[in-house]
Amino acid sequence: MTEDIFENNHRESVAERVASETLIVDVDGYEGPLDLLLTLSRTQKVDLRKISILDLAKQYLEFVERAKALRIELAADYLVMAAWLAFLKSRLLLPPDPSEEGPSGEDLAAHLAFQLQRLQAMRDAAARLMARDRLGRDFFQRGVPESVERTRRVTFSASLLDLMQAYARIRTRDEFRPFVMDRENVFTMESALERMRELIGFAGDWTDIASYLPEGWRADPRRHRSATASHFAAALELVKEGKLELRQAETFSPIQLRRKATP
Amino acid sequence: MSAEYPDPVPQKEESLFEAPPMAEQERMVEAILFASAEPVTVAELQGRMPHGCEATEALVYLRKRYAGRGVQVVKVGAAWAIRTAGDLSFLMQKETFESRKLSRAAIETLAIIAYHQPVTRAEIEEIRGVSVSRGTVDQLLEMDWIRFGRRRMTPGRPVTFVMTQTFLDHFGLETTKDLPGLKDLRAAGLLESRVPLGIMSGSESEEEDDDDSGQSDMFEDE
Amino acid sequence: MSAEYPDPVPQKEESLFEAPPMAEQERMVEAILFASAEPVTVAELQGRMPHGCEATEALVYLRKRYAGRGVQVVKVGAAWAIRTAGDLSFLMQKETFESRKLSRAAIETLAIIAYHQPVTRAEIEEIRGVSVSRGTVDQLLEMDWIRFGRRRMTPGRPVTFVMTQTFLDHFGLETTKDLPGLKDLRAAGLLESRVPLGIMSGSESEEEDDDDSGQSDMFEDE
Repeated sequence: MTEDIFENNHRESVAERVASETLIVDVDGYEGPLDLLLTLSRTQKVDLRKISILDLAKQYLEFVERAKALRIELAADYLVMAAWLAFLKSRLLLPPDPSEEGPSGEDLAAHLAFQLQRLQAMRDAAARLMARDRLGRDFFQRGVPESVERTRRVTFSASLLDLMQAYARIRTRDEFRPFVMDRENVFTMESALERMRELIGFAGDWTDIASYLPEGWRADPRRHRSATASHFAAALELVKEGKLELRQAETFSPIQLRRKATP
Repeated sequence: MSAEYPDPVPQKEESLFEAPPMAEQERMVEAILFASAEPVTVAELQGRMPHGCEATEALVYLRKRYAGRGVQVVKVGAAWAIRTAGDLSFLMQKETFESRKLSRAAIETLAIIAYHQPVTRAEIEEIRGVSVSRGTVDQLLEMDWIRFGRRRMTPGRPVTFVMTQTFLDHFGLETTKDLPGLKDLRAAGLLESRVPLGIMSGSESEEEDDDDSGQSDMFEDE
Repeated sequence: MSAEYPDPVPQKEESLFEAPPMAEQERMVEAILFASAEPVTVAELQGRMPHGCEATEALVYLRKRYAGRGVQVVKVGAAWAIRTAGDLSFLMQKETFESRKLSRAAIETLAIIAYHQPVTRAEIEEIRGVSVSRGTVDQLLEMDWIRFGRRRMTPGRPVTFVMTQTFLDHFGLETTKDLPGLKDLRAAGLLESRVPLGIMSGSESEEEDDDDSGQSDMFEDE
């Protein structure tokens, strides 16, 4: 079919029309330029290892020319391949230019031949694979598989101590304070923000943020942590509002802030 | 493979094709029984095997071959199938044992029933301050640690729960009277209500081992 | 039944319980393999059999026992299964065969993954000369014939594809080494990512990673 299409460029119009129709169908049928090249290579009727890449390149370019003449839309990768083959062709025809870098025309041709061989080999392998005896068609698995019954036995345990503690917990619940977050050691961001708003008016120069922590929130590490966090968050908020500038020399170094100059 | 087959019977019928040797027929029956989802009748075997085969005879050989093996050729109604040998059925089961702590909701419910029995569900809920899920009660019933007691002679005649002997056995008690009382609990330090957080020196409160005094877990139940 | 087993080796370890005799172990393996439609790994066999059993050894005996029978003990990757003998396929009802037609692209992609595994999508595309559609890969993944392998340690850390046990099982392969024609393809250098040395003078310039030249790690499967 297709391999005959370009055998002869001068055919009568009917045959040409038929051929061009075949072409349209087959371009869709090809799985890319490599597939087309492989198909074209069959016209050489030689071992793929001895294929003439030069002839193949010519055939391919003719194909593309022809498709253009017939105004068949070719996908971009077909055109890319055409350009590359045209380049390859010139490399193969012209004497090697010693100043030129990169692989020689022979190298490129050898690689293309290799690609074609490899694709053909994979096709053959696929066919052999699919022709094997197959499960569910040629050989079969057990018709009535028995599943393994998995039973899980869970035993629950509790000790007398658990029981007593549970009871004690219930009976003493009334004595508990109502459930509230224990805020004694938490400096909220709201209060930090409020504090900072008042204080930043005086922060003309760069000052360490740590100096803003209130008295009584510096010594105890937990209180210090909470106050630092809330003051930092508050500072970010103020930066967002455009009232403050922050800077830090490097990771983990002190964070400094100052009032943003009003424009 | 085998020498168990008698000499082939001279063709019984004027068959065009010679039937396969009995060893072959046995193989066929074996494969068909293996692959079929349903038990297979002799007629069906015969229908699927080549002309001239004697499924019944092949079955006799196959059955003999599997005698004492891990799987057996068995008759199921009028049909035949391959099944796991009965003594190996244990291989088809897998039991895993798991021991888990009783949930907080369950143990609290259990404690209330233990100390207040007979007690209704409404009373349990009142004491716990949260509703008692069906699953919790079912679990305790299933464990045979609690059982239904008499109904209360109050409107609605609600059912009550009481402890079982299994419960007493599990906790090493002779009677429910042996349960430590509130006073004992207090003496043992179990009724100590928690110290307010702020007063506690940092070290202790850091670790979250307050499952026995835990305000936080109070509400996680159910 | 029989006397094919060698004398039991004196307990290798100071085992508390004596392992069942090998004949019994063989029965167990037989029962488990018969019961399962899917291949069963040696580890799972071992896990289901009593302590001290040697599933691997029992498998050797069992396999021998079923040689030439209507069903066969076959190896599928690291697992074992019982399957009907291929020559009896004519007896089987085939309506169950899932005749989902695979596209040519899917079949080629499958073959490339099988012969080149682990292989990246880019490598598949390089071999086929076209891009691999998502649907093709999805279909093969869904059929559980391929799965994701390790990521390549190259820029972009592309994911690779490898074959599954289901694939081996479906095509009756013991290991990927049994793929038809694998040796010849390798000898011809057709499983390489580039023209084998010697054919080409200067090496290719394509920026392909040649850290793993193909099939050497084909069977590394985690």
